[in-house]
Amino acid sequence: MRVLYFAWLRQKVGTAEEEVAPPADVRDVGGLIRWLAARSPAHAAAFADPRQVRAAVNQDFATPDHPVAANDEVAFFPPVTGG
Amino acid sequence: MRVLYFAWLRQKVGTAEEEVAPPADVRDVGGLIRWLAARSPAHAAAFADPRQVRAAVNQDFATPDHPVAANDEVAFFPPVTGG
Amino acid sequence: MARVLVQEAAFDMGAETAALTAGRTDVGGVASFLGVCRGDDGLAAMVLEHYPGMTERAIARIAEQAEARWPLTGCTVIHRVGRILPGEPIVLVLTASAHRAAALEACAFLIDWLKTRAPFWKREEFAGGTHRWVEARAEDEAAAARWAGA
Amino acid sequence: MARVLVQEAAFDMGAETAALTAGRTDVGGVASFLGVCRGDDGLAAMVLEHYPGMTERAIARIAEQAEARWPLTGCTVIHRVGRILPGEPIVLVLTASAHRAAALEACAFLIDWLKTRAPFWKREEFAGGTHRWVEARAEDEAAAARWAGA
Repeated sequence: MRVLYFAWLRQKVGTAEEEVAPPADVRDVGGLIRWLAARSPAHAAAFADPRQVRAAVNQDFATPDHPVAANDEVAFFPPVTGG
Repeated sequence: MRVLYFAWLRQKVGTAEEEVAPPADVRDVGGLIRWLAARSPAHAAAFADPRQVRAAVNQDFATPDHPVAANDEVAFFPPVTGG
Repeated sequence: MARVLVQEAAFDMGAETAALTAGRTDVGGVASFLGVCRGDDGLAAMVLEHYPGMTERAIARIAEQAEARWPLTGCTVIHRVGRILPGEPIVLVLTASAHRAAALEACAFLIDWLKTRAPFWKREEFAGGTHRWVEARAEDEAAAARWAGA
Repeated sequence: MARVLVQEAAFDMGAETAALTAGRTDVGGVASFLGVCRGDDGLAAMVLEHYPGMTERAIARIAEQAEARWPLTGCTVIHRVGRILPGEPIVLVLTASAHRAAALEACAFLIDWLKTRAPFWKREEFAGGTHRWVEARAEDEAAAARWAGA
Protein backbone atom coordinates (compact mmCIF):
# COMPACT_ATOMS: atom_id res chain seq x y z
CA MET A 1 0.00 0.00 0.00
CA ARG A 2 1.31 3.40 -1.02
CA VAL A 3 0.74 6.22 1.50
CA LEU A 4 1.20 9.89 0.54
CA TYR A 5 1.36 12.92 2.82
CA PHE A 6 0.78 16.54 1.84
CA ALA A 7 1.31 19.97 3.42
CA TRP A 8 1.99 19.92 7.16
CA LEU A 9 1.23 16.20 7.43
CA ARG A 10 4.18 15.61 5.11
CA GLN A 11 6.34 17.90 7.21
CA LYS A 12 5.34 16.21 10.49
CA VAL A 13 5.76 12.65 9.23
CA GLY A 14 9.03 13.67 7.58
CA THR A 15 8.35 12.00 4.23
CA ALA A 16 6.10 12.61 1.23
CA GLU A 17 5.49 8.94 0.52
CA GLU A 18 6.01 5.50 2.01
CA GLU A 19 5.20 1.89 1.16
CA VAL A 20 3.48 0.12 4.04
CA ALA A 21 2.07 -3.37 4.64
CA PRO A 22 -0.53 -3.05 7.40
CA PRO A 23 -1.92 -6.25 9.01
CA ALA A 24 -5.17 -7.76 7.76
CA ASP A 25 -7.26 -6.17 10.52
CA VAL A 26 -6.58 -2.71 9.03
CA ARG A 27 -9.61 -2.56 6.78
CA ASP A 28 -10.52 1.10 6.41
CA VAL A 29 -9.08 4.63 6.44
CA GLY A 30 -9.76 5.05 10.16
CA GLY A 31 -7.98 1.78 10.97
CA LEU A 32 -5.04 2.78 8.77
CA ILE A 33 -4.73 6.11 10.60
CA ARG A 34 -4.60 4.34 13.97
CA TRP A 35 -2.01 1.86 12.69
CA LEU A 36 0.16 4.57 11.05
CA ALA A 37 -0.02 6.78 14.18
CA ALA A 38 1.58 3.97 16.19
CA ARG A 39 4.56 3.66 13.81
CA SER A 40 6.65 6.55 15.18
CA PRO A 41 6.39 9.72 17.28
CA ALA A 42 6.45 11.71 14.00
CA HIS A 43 3.44 9.78 12.67
CA ALA A 44 1.70 10.20 16.03
CA ALA A 45 2.25 13.97 15.85
CA ALA A 46 0.87 14.15 12.28
CA PHE A 47 -2.32 12.30 13.19
CA ALA A 48 -2.71 13.86 16.66
CA ASP A 49 -5.81 15.87 15.72
CA PRO A 50 -8.03 13.70 13.50
CA ARG A 51 -10.38 16.66 12.83
CA GLN A 52 -7.56 18.29 10.85
CA VAL A 53 -6.83 15.26 8.69
CA ARG A 54 -8.50 14.50 5.38
CA ALA A 55 -7.95 11.40 3.26
CA ALA A 56 -8.18 10.20 -0.32
CA VAL A 57 -8.17 6.61 -1.54
CA ASN A 58 -7.00 6.15 -5.11
CA GLN A 59 -7.29 9.93 -5.61
CA ASP A 60 -10.91 10.25 -4.45
CA PHE A 61 -11.83 11.93 -1.18
CA ALA A 62 -12.60 9.24 1.41
CA THR A 63 -14.21 9.16 4.85
CA PRO A 64 -12.79 7.09 7.79
CA ASP A 65 -15.08 4.16 6.99
CA HIS A 66 -13.79 3.89 3.39
CA PRO A 67 -12.14 0.47 2.84
CA VAL A 68 -8.42 0.22 2.05
CA ALA A 69 -6.64 -2.69 0.34
CA ALA A 70 -3.09 -3.74 -0.43
CA ASN A 71 -2.72 -2.03 -3.80
CA ASP A 72 -4.41 1.23 -2.90
CA GLU A 73 -2.88 4.69 -2.99
CA VAL A 74 -3.97 6.40 0.23
CA ALA A 75 -3.23 10.09 0.82
CA PHE A 76 -3.49 12.16 4.00
CA PHE A 77 -3.59 15.96 4.06
CA PRO A 78 -5.14 18.95 5.88
CA PRO A 79 -8.38 20.59 4.72
CA VAL A 80 -7.72 22.12 1.30
CA THR A 81 -6.91 25.82 0.86
CA GLY A 82 -6.73 26.45 -2.86
CA GLY A 83 -8.41 29.02 -5.05
CA MET B 1 -35.79 74.05 -25.29
CA ARG B 2 -33.57 71.43 -26.90
CA VAL B 3 -35.26 68.12 -27.71
CA LEU B 4 -33.24 65.01 -28.60
CA TYR B 5 -34.46 61.73 -30.08
CA PHE B 6 -32.69 58.39 -29.99
CA ALA B 7 -33.06 54.99 -31.67
CA TRP B 8 -36.41 54.41 -33.42
CA LEU B 9 -37.88 57.62 -32.02
CA ARG B 10 -35.16 59.49 -33.95
CA GLN B 11 -35.97 57.51 -37.07
CA LYS B 12 -39.73 58.10 -36.76
CA VAL B 13 -39.45 61.83 -36.02
CA GLY B 14 -36.85 62.12 -38.78
CA THR B 15 -34.39 64.22 -36.83
CA ALA B 16 -31.95 63.66 -33.97
CA GLU B 17 -32.45 67.09 -32.44
CA GLU B 18 -34.68 70.13 -32.63
CA GLU B 19 -35.09 73.46 -30.88
CA VAL B 20 -38.68 74.04 -29.75
CA ALA B 21 -40.54 76.78 -27.88
CA PRO B 22 -43.64 75.19 -26.38
CA PRO B 23 -46.35 77.45 -24.91
CA ALA B 24 -46.38 78.24 -21.18
CA ASP B 25 -49.00 75.60 -20.39
CA VAL B 26 -46.48 72.86 -21.31
CA ARG B 27 -45.05 72.36 -17.82
CA ASP B 28 -43.92 68.74 -17.63
CA VAL B 29 -42.62 65.83 -19.71
CA GLY B 30 -46.13 64.46 -20.27
CA GLY B 31 -47.37 67.85 -21.50
CA LEU B 32 -44.36 68.19 -23.78
CA ILE B 33 -45.04 64.76 -25.31
CA ARG B 34 -48.66 65.74 -26.08
CA TRP B 35 -47.53 69.06 -27.60
CA LEU B 36 -44.75 67.45 -29.68
CA ALA B 37 -47.08 64.68 -30.91
CA ALA B 38 -49.35 67.35 -32.43
CA ARG B 39 -46.52 68.96 -34.41
CA SER B 40 -46.49 66.55 -37.36
CA PRO B 41 -47.62 63.07 -38.42
CA ALA B 42 -44.01 61.94 -37.90
CA HIS B 43 -44.04 63.16 -34.32
CA ALA B 44 -47.44 61.57 -33.77
CA ALA B 45 -46.09 58.24 -35.01
CA ALA B 46 -43.05 58.45 -32.74
CA PHE B 47 -45.15 59.09 -29.65
CA ALA B 48 -48.04 56.78 -30.63
CA ASP B 49 -47.33 54.23 -27.87
CA PRO B 50 -46.39 56.15 -24.70
CA ARG B 51 -45.50 52.88 -22.92
CA GLN B 52 -42.53 52.50 -25.29
CA VAL B 53 -41.20 56.00 -24.69
CA ARG B 54 -38.72 56.95 -21.98
CA ALA B 55 -37.50 60.47 -21.23
CA ALA B 56 -34.56 62.28 -19.70
CA VAL B 57 -34.44 65.92 -18.59
CA ASN B 58 -30.95 67.40 -18.53
CA GLN B 59 -29.51 63.89 -18.89
CA ASP B 60 -31.34 62.35 -15.94
CA PHE B 61 -34.13 59.82 -16.42
CA ALA B 62 -37.48 61.61 -15.91
CA THR B 63 -41.09 60.49 -15.41
CA PRO B 64 -44.05 62.19 -17.17
CA ASP B 65 -44.64 64.48 -14.19
CA HIS B 66 -41.09 65.85 -14.26
CA PRO B 67 -41.12 69.65 -14.93
CA VAL B 68 -39.60 71.06 -18.10
CA ALA B 69 -38.41 74.64 -18.65
CA ALA B 70 -37.15 76.78 -21.51
CA ASN B 71 -33.43 75.99 -21.19
CA ASP B 72 -33.77 72.28 -20.55
CA GLU B 73 -32.36 69.49 -22.68
CA VAL B 74 -35.14 66.91 -22.98
CA ALA B 75 -34.50 63.54 -24.61
CA PHE B 76 -36.92 60.83 -25.75
CA PHE B 77 -35.95 57.23 -26.45
CA PRO B 78 -37.15 53.61 -26.20
CA PRO B 79 -36.40 51.41 -23.18
CA VAL B 80 -32.64 50.90 -23.09
CA THR B 81 -31.00 47.75 -24.49
CA GLY B 82 -27.31 48.02 -23.65
CA GLY B 83 -24.94 45.62 -21.98
CA MET C 1 -13.40 56.09 -8.65
CA ALA C 2 -14.38 53.83 -11.50
CA ARG C 3 -12.79 53.90 -14.95
CA VAL C 4 -15.66 54.40 -17.40
CA LEU C 5 -15.23 54.39 -21.16
CA VAL C 6 -17.75 54.51 -24.00
CA GLN C 7 -15.91 53.99 -27.26
CA GLU C 8 -16.06 52.52 -30.75
CA ALA C 9 -12.64 50.89 -30.45
CA ALA C 10 -12.03 47.39 -29.17
CA PHE C 11 -10.44 47.06 -25.74
CA ASP C 12 -7.69 44.92 -24.24
CA MET C 13 -9.18 42.83 -21.45
CA GLY C 14 -5.83 41.51 -20.23
CA ALA C 15 -4.34 44.99 -19.96
CA GLU C 16 -7.45 46.36 -18.24
CA THR C 17 -7.35 43.52 -15.70
CA ALA C 18 -3.63 43.95 -15.08
CA ALA C 19 -4.18 47.67 -14.46
CA LEU C 20 -6.43 46.86 -11.49
CA THR C 21 -3.68 44.90 -9.70
CA ALA C 22 -0.56 46.74 -10.89
CA GLY C 23 1.61 48.09 -8.09
CA ARG C 24 -0.70 46.99 -5.29
CA THR C 25 -0.97 43.97 -3.01
CA ASP C 26 -4.43 44.49 -1.48
CA VAL C 27 -6.39 42.88 -4.33
CA GLY C 28 -7.51 39.31 -3.71
CA GLY C 29 -9.61 38.88 -6.80
CA VAL C 30 -10.83 40.47 -10.01
CA ALA C 31 -14.24 39.41 -11.30
CA SER C 32 -15.21 40.25 -14.82
CA PHE C 33 -17.93 39.94 -17.38
CA LEU C 34 -17.28 40.27 -21.07
CA GLY C 35 -20.43 40.69 -23.14
CA VAL C 36 -20.07 39.36 -26.68
CA CYS C 37 -22.23 39.88 -29.78
CA ARG C 38 -24.02 36.64 -30.65
CA GLY C 39 -24.78 35.78 -34.26
CA ASP C 40 -28.28 34.36 -33.81
CA ASP C 41 -30.74 34.11 -36.71
CA GLY C 42 -28.42 35.34 -39.43
CA LEU C 43 -27.36 38.51 -37.64
CA ALA C 44 -24.83 40.40 -39.74
CA ALA C 45 -23.99 43.12 -37.23
CA MET C 46 -25.19 44.91 -34.13
CA VAL C 47 -25.22 48.71 -34.20
CA LEU C 48 -25.10 50.37 -30.80
CA GLU C 49 -26.24 53.93 -30.24
CA HIS C 50 -25.83 55.92 -27.03
CA TYR C 51 -26.61 59.32 -25.54
CA PRO C 52 -23.22 61.05 -25.36
CA GLY C 53 -22.77 62.62 -21.97
CA MET C 54 -25.72 61.01 -20.25
CA THR C 55 -24.50 57.48 -20.91
CA GLU C 56 -21.08 58.05 -19.35
CA ARG C 57 -22.68 59.78 -16.32
CA ALA C 58 -25.25 57.00 -15.89
CA ILE C 59 -22.52 54.34 -15.90
CA ALA C 60 -20.38 56.36 -13.48
CA ARG C 61 -23.33 56.58 -11.08
CA ILE C 62 -24.04 52.86 -11.29
CA ALA C 63 -20.35 52.24 -10.57
CA GLU C 64 -20.51 54.62 -7.59
CA GLN C 65 -23.42 52.60 -6.23
CA ALA C 66 -21.39 49.41 -6.59
CA GLU C 67 -18.43 51.02 -4.84
CA ALA C 68 -20.70 52.18 -1.99
CA ARG C 69 -22.23 48.73 -1.62
CA TRP C 70 -19.13 46.52 -1.89
CA PRO C 71 -15.55 47.17 -0.72
CA LEU C 72 -14.00 47.44 -4.17
CA THR C 73 -10.38 48.35 -4.76
CA GLY C 74 -11.13 49.11 -8.40
CA CYS C 75 -13.84 49.06 -11.04
CA THR C 76 -13.72 49.38 -14.82
CA VAL C 77 -16.63 49.55 -17.27
CA ILE C 78 -15.98 49.79 -21.00
CA HIS C 79 -18.94 49.78 -23.40
CA ARG C 80 -18.52 49.88 -27.13
CA VAL C 81 -20.81 51.73 -29.54
CA GLY C 82 -21.09 51.69 -33.30
CA ARG C 83 -21.09 48.63 -35.54
CA ILE C 84 -20.09 45.36 -33.89
CA LEU C 85 -19.81 42.00 -35.64
CA PRO C 86 -20.91 38.62 -34.24
CA GLY C 87 -18.18 37.23 -32.01
CA GLU C 88 -16.84 40.66 -31.09
CA PRO C 89 -16.92 42.01 -27.52
CA ILE C 90 -19.49 44.68 -26.66
CA VAL C 91 -18.98 45.40 -22.98
CA LEU C 92 -16.43 44.71 -20.26
CA VAL C 93 -17.09 44.98 -16.53
CA LEU C 94 -14.20 44.47 -14.11
CA THR C 95 -14.42 44.63 -10.32
CA ALA C 96 -11.50 44.15 -7.95
CA SER C 97 -11.68 43.57 -4.21
CA ALA C 98 -9.75 42.05 -1.33
CA HIS C 99 -12.41 39.31 -1.19
CA ARG C 100 -13.92 37.31 -4.01
CA ALA C 101 -17.57 37.51 -2.97
CA ALA C 102 -17.53 41.33 -3.15
CA ALA C 103 -15.92 41.29 -6.59
CA LEU C 104 -18.28 38.62 -7.97
CA GLU C 105 -21.44 40.25 -6.64
CA ALA C 106 -20.48 43.76 -7.72
CA CYS C 107 -19.70 42.48 -11.22
CA ALA C 108 -23.12 40.79 -11.54
CA PHE C 109 -24.81 43.92 -10.16
CA LEU C 110 -23.06 46.17 -12.66
CA ILE C 111 -23.91 44.14 -15.74
CA ASP C 112 -27.53 43.72 -14.62
CA TRP C 113 -27.84 47.49 -14.11
CA LEU C 114 -26.06 48.37 -17.33
CA LYS C 115 -28.63 46.29 -19.21
CA THR C 116 -31.56 48.26 -17.79
CA ARG C 117 -30.28 51.67 -16.68
CA ALA C 118 -27.60 52.81 -19.13
CA PRO C 119 -28.80 54.63 -22.26
CA PHE C 120 -27.72 52.33 -25.06
CA TRP C 121 -29.89 51.08 -27.90
CA LYS C 122 -29.11 48.10 -30.07
CA ARG C 123 -30.16 47.67 -33.69
CA GLU C 124 -29.71 44.32 -35.36
CA GLU C 125 -28.68 44.22 -39.00
CA PHE C 126 -29.39 41.04 -40.94
CA ALA C 127 -27.98 39.58 -44.12
CA GLY C 128 -30.10 41.07 -46.88
CA GLY C 129 -30.15 44.55 -45.36
CA THR C 130 -33.16 44.33 -43.05
CA HIS C 131 -32.77 45.67 -39.55
CA ARG C 132 -34.65 45.60 -36.28
CA TRP C 133 -34.35 47.51 -33.01
CA VAL C 134 -33.76 45.19 -30.09
CA GLU C 135 -36.59 45.30 -27.57
CA ALA C 136 -36.00 45.54 -23.84
CA ARG C 137 -36.42 42.18 -22.12
CA ALA C 138 -38.56 41.62 -19.03
CA GLU C 139 -35.99 39.18 -17.66
CA ASP C 140 -33.32 41.90 -17.72
CA GLU C 141 -35.63 44.08 -15.62
CA ALA C 142 -36.14 41.18 -13.22
CA ALA C 143 -32.38 40.59 -12.98
CA ALA C 144 -31.78 44.24 -12.13
CA ALA C 145 -34.69 44.37 -9.69
CA ARG C 146 -33.24 41.63 -7.49
CA TRP C 147 -30.47 44.02 -6.39
CA ALA C 148 -32.98 46.56 -5.09
CA GLY C 149 -34.33 44.35 -2.33
CA ALA C 150 -31.08 43.18 -0.74
CA MET D 1 -15.19 19.61 -21.99
CA ALA D 2 -13.40 22.06 -19.77
CA ARG D 3 -9.79 23.17 -20.23
CA VAL D 4 -8.05 22.41 -16.92
CA LEU D 5 -4.45 23.32 -16.20
CA VAL D 6 -2.37 23.10 -13.03
CA GLN D 7 0.95 24.78 -13.65
CA GLU D 8 3.77 26.86 -12.16
CA ALA D 9 3.84 29.28 -15.06
CA ALA D 10 1.83 32.47 -15.29
CA PHE D 11 -1.11 32.51 -17.72
CA ASP D 12 -2.45 34.96 -20.28
CA MET D 13 -5.98 35.89 -19.28
CA GLY D 14 -6.69 37.84 -22.47
CA ALA D 15 -5.60 34.94 -24.69
CA GLU D 16 -7.56 32.42 -22.61
CA THR D 17 -10.70 34.57 -22.87
CA ALA D 18 -10.27 35.08 -26.60
CA ALA D 19 -9.94 31.31 -27.06
CA LEU D 20 -13.47 30.82 -25.69
CA THR D 21 -15.02 33.04 -28.36
CA ALA D 22 -12.67 32.46 -31.29
CA GLY D 23 -14.39 31.22 -34.44
CA ARG D 24 -17.85 30.98 -32.90
CA THR D 25 -20.88 33.24 -32.66
CA ASP D 26 -22.98 31.47 -30.02
CA VAL D 27 -21.22 33.03 -27.02
CA GLY D 28 -23.08 35.92 -25.39
CA GLY D 29 -20.81 36.40 -22.42
CA VAL D 30 -17.68 35.25 -20.67
CA ALA D 31 -17.58 35.56 -16.90
CA SER D 32 -14.30 35.25 -15.12
CA PHE D 33 -12.65 35.31 -11.76
CA LEU D 34 -8.95 35.96 -11.32
CA GLY D 35 -7.66 35.12 -7.85
CA VAL D 36 -4.66 37.20 -6.85
CA CYS D 37 -2.12 36.77 -4.04
CA ARG D 38 -2.66 39.49 -1.42
CA GLY D 39 0.30 40.85 0.55
CA ASP D 40 -1.33 41.09 3.97
CA ASP D 41 0.73 41.25 7.19
CA GLY D 42 4.15 41.31 5.59
CA LEU D 43 3.62 38.27 3.39
CA ALA D 44 6.70 37.65 1.26
CA ALA D 45 5.32 34.80 -0.85
CA MET D 46 2.65 32.13 -1.05
CA VAL D 47 3.78 28.57 -1.79
CA LEU D 48 1.11 26.34 -3.27
CA GLU D 49 1.30 22.56 -3.13
CA HIS D 50 -1.04 20.14 -4.89
CA TYR D 51 -1.67 16.41 -5.35
CA PRO D 52 -0.55 15.71 -8.91
CA GLY D 53 -3.18 13.67 -10.70
CA MET D 54 -5.93 13.97 -8.12
CA THR D 55 -6.01 17.78 -8.32
CA GLU D 56 -6.50 17.86 -12.08
CA ARG D 57 -9.19 15.18 -11.85
CA ALA D 58 -10.98 16.97 -9.00
CA ILE D 59 -11.06 20.22 -10.99
CA ALA D 60 -12.26 18.42 -14.12
CA ARG D 61 -15.12 16.88 -12.13
CA ILE D 62 -16.14 20.22 -10.64
CA ALA D 63 -16.11 21.68 -14.15
CA GLU D 64 -18.25 18.76 -15.39
CA GLN D 65 -20.76 19.55 -12.66
CA ALA D 66 -20.84 23.19 -13.77
CA GLU D 67 -21.33 22.14 -17.39
CA ALA D 68 -24.18 19.83 -16.38
CA ARG D 69 -25.85 22.53 -14.34
CA TRP D 70 -25.51 25.53 -16.66
CA PRO D 71 -25.58 25.68 -20.49
CA LEU D 72 -21.92 26.61 -20.95
CA THR D 73 -20.25 26.90 -24.33
CA GLY D 74 -16.82 26.75 -22.71
CA CYS D 75 -15.03 26.58 -19.39
CA THR D 76 -11.39 27.11 -18.43
CA VAL D 77 -9.74 26.64 -15.03
CA ILE D 78 -6.05 27.39 -14.56
CA HIS D 79 -4.54 27.07 -11.10
CA ARG D 80 -0.92 27.88 -10.39
CA VAL D 81 1.29 26.00 -7.94
CA GLY D 82 4.73 26.76 -6.54
CA ARG D 83 5.96 30.10 -5.23
CA ILE D 84 3.75 33.09 -5.96
CA LEU D 85 4.50 36.68 -4.99
CA PRO D 86 2.00 39.24 -3.66
CA GLY D 87 0.16 40.86 -6.56
CA GLU D 88 0.58 37.82 -8.82
CA PRO D 89 -2.38 35.77 -10.10
CA ILE D 90 -3.04 32.37 -8.53
CA VAL D 91 -6.15 31.08 -10.25
CA LEU D 92 -8.28 31.87 -13.29
CA VAL D 93 -11.84 30.65 -13.86
CA LEU D 94 -13.55 31.42 -17.17
CA THR D 95 -17.08 30.41 -18.12
CA ALA D 96 -18.73 31.19 -21.44
CA SER D 97 -22.41 30.90 -22.27
CA ALA D 98 -25.06 32.24 -24.61
CA HIS D 99 -26.58 34.04 -21.59
CA ARG D 100 -24.88 36.07 -18.92
CA ALA D 101 -26.66 34.64 -15.88
CA ALA D 102 -25.40 31.12 -16.67
CA ALA D 103 -21.83 32.34 -17.14
CA LEU D 104 -21.85 34.46 -13.97
CA GLU D 105 -23.37 31.77 -11.77
CA ALA D 106 -21.16 28.99 -13.08
CA CYS D 107 -18.08 31.13 -12.48
CA ALA D 108 -19.05 31.82 -8.86
CA PHE D 109 -19.88 28.13 -8.36
CA LEU D 110 -16.50 27.04 -9.72
CA ILE D 111 -14.40 29.34 -7.58
CA ASP D 112 -16.41 28.49 -4.45
CA TRP D 113 -15.91 24.77 -5.11
CA LEU D 114 -12.25 25.11 -6.00
CA LYS D 115 -11.67 26.73 -2.61
CA THR D 116 -13.15 23.78 -0.72
CA ARG D 117 -12.92 20.70 -2.96
CA ALA D 118 -9.69 20.92 -4.96
CA PRO D 119 -6.57 19.52 -3.30
CA PHE D 120 -4.31 22.55 -2.97
CA TRP D 121 -2.53 23.72 0.15
CA LYS D 122 -1.15 27.19 0.71
CA ARG D 123 1.83 28.04 2.86
CA GLU D 124 2.56 31.67 3.66
CA GLU D 125 6.17 32.83 3.81
CA PHE D 126 6.90 36.01 5.73
CA ALA D 127 9.78 38.45 5.67
CA GLY D 128 12.28 37.01 8.17
CA GLY D 129 11.82 33.45 7.02
CA THR D 130 8.91 32.32 9.17
CA HIS D 131 6.14 30.42 7.48
CA ARG D 132 2.61 29.27 8.25
CA TRP D 133 0.17 26.89 6.59
CA VAL D 134 -3.06 28.63 5.67
CA GLU D 135 -6.05 27.19 7.54
CA ALA D 136 -9.32 26.36 5.82
CA ARG D 137 -11.97 29.00 6.42
CA ALA D 138 -15.50 28.28 7.58
CA GLU D 139 -16.83 31.01 5.28
CA ASP D 140 -15.39 29.20 2.25
CA GLU D 141 -17.28 26.07 3.33
CA ALA D 142 -20.45 28.17 3.68
CA ALA D 143 -19.95 29.73 0.24
CA ALA D 144 -19.58 26.29 -1.34
CA ALA D 145 -22.49 24.83 0.60
CA ARG D 146 -24.96 27.35 -0.84
CA TRP D 147 -24.68 25.66 -4.25
CA ALA D 148 -25.76 22.30 -2.84
CA GLY D 149 -29.28 23.41 -1.95
CA ALA D 150 -30.27 25.10 -5.17
